[in-house]
Amino acid sequence: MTVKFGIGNKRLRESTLIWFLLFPSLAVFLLYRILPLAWNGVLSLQFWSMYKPPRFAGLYHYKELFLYDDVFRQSLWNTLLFMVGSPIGIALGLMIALLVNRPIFGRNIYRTIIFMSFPVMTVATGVIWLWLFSEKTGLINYFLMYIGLIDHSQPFLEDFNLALPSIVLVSIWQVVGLYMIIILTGLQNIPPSIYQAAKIDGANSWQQFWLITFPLLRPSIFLCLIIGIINSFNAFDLVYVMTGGGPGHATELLITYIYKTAFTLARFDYAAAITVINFSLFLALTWLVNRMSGGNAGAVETN
Amino acid sequence: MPFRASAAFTVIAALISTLLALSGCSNESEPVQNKIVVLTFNMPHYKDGFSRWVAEFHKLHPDIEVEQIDRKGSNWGAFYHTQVISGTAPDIIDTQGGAWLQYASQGGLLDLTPFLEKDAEFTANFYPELLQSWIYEGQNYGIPLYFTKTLLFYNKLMFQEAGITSPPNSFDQLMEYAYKMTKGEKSGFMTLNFDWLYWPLFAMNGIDLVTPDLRHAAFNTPKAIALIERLAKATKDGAISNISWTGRWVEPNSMFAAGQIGMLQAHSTALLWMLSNTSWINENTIGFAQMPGNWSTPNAHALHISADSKYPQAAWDFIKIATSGEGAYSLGISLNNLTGDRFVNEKILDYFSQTKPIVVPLLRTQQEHLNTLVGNWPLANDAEIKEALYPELQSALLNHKSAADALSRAEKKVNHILSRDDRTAQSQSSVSGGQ
Amino acid sequence: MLHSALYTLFCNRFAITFGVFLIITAGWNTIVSFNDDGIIKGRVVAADGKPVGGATVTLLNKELLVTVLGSRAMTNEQGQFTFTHHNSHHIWLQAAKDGMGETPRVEFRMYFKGQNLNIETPLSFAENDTKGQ
Amino acid sequence: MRRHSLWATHLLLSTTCLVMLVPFYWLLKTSLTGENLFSYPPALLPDNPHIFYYVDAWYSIPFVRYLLNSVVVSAIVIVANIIFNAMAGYALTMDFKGKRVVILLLLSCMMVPYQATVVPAYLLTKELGLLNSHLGMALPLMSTIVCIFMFKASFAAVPRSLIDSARIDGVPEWQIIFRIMLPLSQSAIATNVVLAFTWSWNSFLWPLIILRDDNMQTLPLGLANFLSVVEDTSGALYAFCIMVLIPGLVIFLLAQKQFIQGLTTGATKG
Repeated sequence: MTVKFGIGNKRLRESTLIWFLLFPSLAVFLLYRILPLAWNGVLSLQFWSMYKPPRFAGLYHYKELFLYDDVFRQSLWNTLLFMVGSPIGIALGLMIALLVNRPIFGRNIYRTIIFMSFPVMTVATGVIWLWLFSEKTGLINYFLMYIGLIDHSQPFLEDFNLALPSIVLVSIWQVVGLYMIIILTGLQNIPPSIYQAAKIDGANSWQQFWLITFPLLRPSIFLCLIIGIINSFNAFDLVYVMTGGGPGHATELLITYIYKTAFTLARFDYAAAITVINFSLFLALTWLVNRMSGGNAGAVETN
Repeated sequence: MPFRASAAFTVIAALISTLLALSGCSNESEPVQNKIVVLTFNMPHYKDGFSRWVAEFHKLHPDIEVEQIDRKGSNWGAFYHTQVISGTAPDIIDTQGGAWLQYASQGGLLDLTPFLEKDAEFTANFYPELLQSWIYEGQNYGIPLYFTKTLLFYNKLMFQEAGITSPPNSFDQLMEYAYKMTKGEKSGFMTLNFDWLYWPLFAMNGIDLVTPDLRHAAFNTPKAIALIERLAKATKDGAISNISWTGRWVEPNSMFAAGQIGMLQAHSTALLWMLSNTSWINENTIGFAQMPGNWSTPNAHALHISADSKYPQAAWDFIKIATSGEGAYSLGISLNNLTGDRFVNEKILDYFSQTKPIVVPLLRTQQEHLNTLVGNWPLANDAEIKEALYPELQSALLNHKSAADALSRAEKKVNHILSRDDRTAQSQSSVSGGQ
Repeated sequence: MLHSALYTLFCNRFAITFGVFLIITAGWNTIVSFNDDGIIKGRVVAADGKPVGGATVTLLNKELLVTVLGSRAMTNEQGQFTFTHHNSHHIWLQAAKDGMGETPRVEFRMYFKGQNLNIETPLSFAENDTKGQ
Repeated sequence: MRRHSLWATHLLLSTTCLVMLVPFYWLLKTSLTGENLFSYPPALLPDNPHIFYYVDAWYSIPFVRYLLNSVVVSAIVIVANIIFNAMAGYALTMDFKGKRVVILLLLSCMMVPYQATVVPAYLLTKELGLLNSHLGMALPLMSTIVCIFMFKASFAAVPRSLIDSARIDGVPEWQIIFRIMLPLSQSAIATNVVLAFTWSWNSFLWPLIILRDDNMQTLPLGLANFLSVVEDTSGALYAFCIMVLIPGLVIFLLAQKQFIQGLTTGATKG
């Protein structure tokens, strides 16, 4: 890509341009990501009540977090469980994408309908599903009883074991259309000639999928995973609307716990410590995903 | 090929300025002089009354503007806390339940004792018990705005059907009646659960939250385990509606209003809600009684002044307008609630005996037995303790955990919070000592 | 040239959708402005169907969560009553007269605030009116 | 065999579509009948439908005002996103000192959940004087890291020969971006628009914190407030939900050709 520039001045101009182009985005991230994170990092080492100047606390909050706080442990675990929903959603998206990629009648209509849940406002999604899951008059209970899967209605969102899976289901419903579209993009970018060559070599369709389609879809799937992680931040809205973290703390995610600690209980210092842990977790996870999808996979290559 | 950075810059600058123009002129910075800000708690229906308070206030302070900000319960805290940390705490805040304790203990609220002492005439109007419930470490931080406490609503039609003639006198009787009225979709008993409203059930069984010195949890007793096991079993049997432990406000009330619940423990405001939503409720169909043992949890509101308010005297004058005389009267009749002012309450009761007789006996229950209020411990970390305890109780009441397990976990958590409270309190006092 | 430019400008699905939307809004507002004088007319009858004069009819405004007392009107000898300047879209009406008790509350919902309403079915004093449900 | 698999495909897809559509139908049905909490079994067809719940919802909130606020914020966010992300993405296709650092920085920024940034972000926004404004609501969302990388990948896929020949012809650099690169990056732009739209349209916690005036509220706030007032007992809530859904769905359905085609037949083939 390097274009050789004879004159140093030109190089200077080029680098000015580059930094100029980067400036707006970097400014946004500096203001709204990096500085806040640093602020949280510092605050997590202090005692700070709203009305008084902060005081050094050392690792006090972290000690409390790991030694005493079982709500923290539960919300950490819930967050991980919630993220497991993301690969499930992607697998579904992949299956649907394979189906709507076939040359069949009405595939554009199928695509439109399946994508339709994505533009729905998350808060509204929460309200709709709150109603569908309702114990007394919810459609889901009615349907499950009708087909004989359950014999009395379940309080899905008030049940300690069902509440979290229910919310995971909703978040999959909301985002599966986007996964489908992203994977579809990947599918259409695979040159058909590769399949023809494979057919000549006698590969059956199962082998074609695992040997050609799946490896070539890696970048798309990686993108889906990243979007899935970011989307799990949006799970805040769903939990806020549907359960408020309950029953008990069965649907408490790290993010809702941070919100509660900071805004309901006004313990901003403690919330800062949870934030730092949360950030480290997500960072580790991205790194892991990046490694699994082949190091410098897909759109996000570091070179 | 030269880079035409300047041209690119022009284009982008143009786009950005378009964006800025698009965003409108709504970001005017407000002048901060001569204004008091009043943060109210879920009073969307009282806009007119509030402006009457302001008109009254302007007779005393024509040069000071009043800005009202109203927030719903769920957003109130988030809004107030961000205002505080950005140094713009509202001058007057309206709190519900025990949230004020945290603010008072951390030095965020103004001690109103000197004002109360100076204004003896104003102070004498209030129920002493009510004024006392806003005292933390000997100093008074709040003036009662309006006042409700829990009571037992009962469905007379369901009582008749089950052959019950009078409301229960003991916890055992309460459970017995609840079972008697339970049938199919109908449940015998339901309670609200937020802000300690369920605590009378514990109090009438002789269970305390904390030791008298407020330093240790006191609720992990065999009696408490037995009580929770009993409640959990009744919930499983449907005698207590499970909405009791998961519901909020509208859902439980509408179930009672739909005639599906025999007895509902709620505060007086629930009746107003039900009257507005069904037409079958009248003196013949619904009754009010104290819970057995006359235990009740207040769900009171008070006004407070922020410690760093620039106009404490003006704020105090505003509070006086809102909590006594005409101001309190108009609030009371519009919200169907009693106020902290004894004499205003008589007028409110007069008004209702003419316009809405059904609420008079209800409001009378609110004036009685102010000495058996529970759920208002002067604990600085009331909110945190509530958050730690209730989810554990909930999991036991909904039969997810054993009562013993839930209580011992809750005890551990509450003890930890109480011990930490000591520690942070010390650290804070050392800070203020250093200043 | 101009013709085709106009065609692409106005005959795409965006223009048509929002155009139809604008037309509907304008039409609706016209209908509303002709019918929002806030007049409610109706009759009160006894259980036997005879008009009741001198009964007080109460109008309650039903808001989302609370019901607010609106205004009152008296019936004439033909049992007719009229409310003017009501400003609500969801009301309850109830008539009462000394010695006759109260009629059941009847609910009326309207399409916009202050809609004119001619109530065909009269409010009727029935036998047992206190027990709903 | 072939025919069987065709029918199986249709069957699977129709079932999926049904599952995706049922919530919409149920919402619509409830908003028209207000079937309340206690009727069982639920009727599958609307019984006695009426639109009075929409009237209730309409008079309970200043809907147009909220809609306008939401639209303005989303518009700012979408425009800013495309410009800023394309700029940054283009910069990243070039070699420069510190590129690795920038990329690592962006990657880790992606993992900062916004709930955690609310308090310091609030203090910063206050310093900027943007509290209670549309721009203040939009600012944190004005650039999206995933999309920067999408633009980068998409720009990198534009054949070098095309750019080089343009340069030799003396086409200025910014015109290369707008005339050659962007038209060839439809896919990235479409994804960016979709993501920026949903994220700003959904934005809930941030406006909740920084807004003070009632007439600055956005639709998600209005809906959440409405929910906290009526809980799930009134048909008006579901009517309001429908009113909130319609703008997003209309925009999407009208522009779906651009969205889905842009997404699936991007210029990344080269």
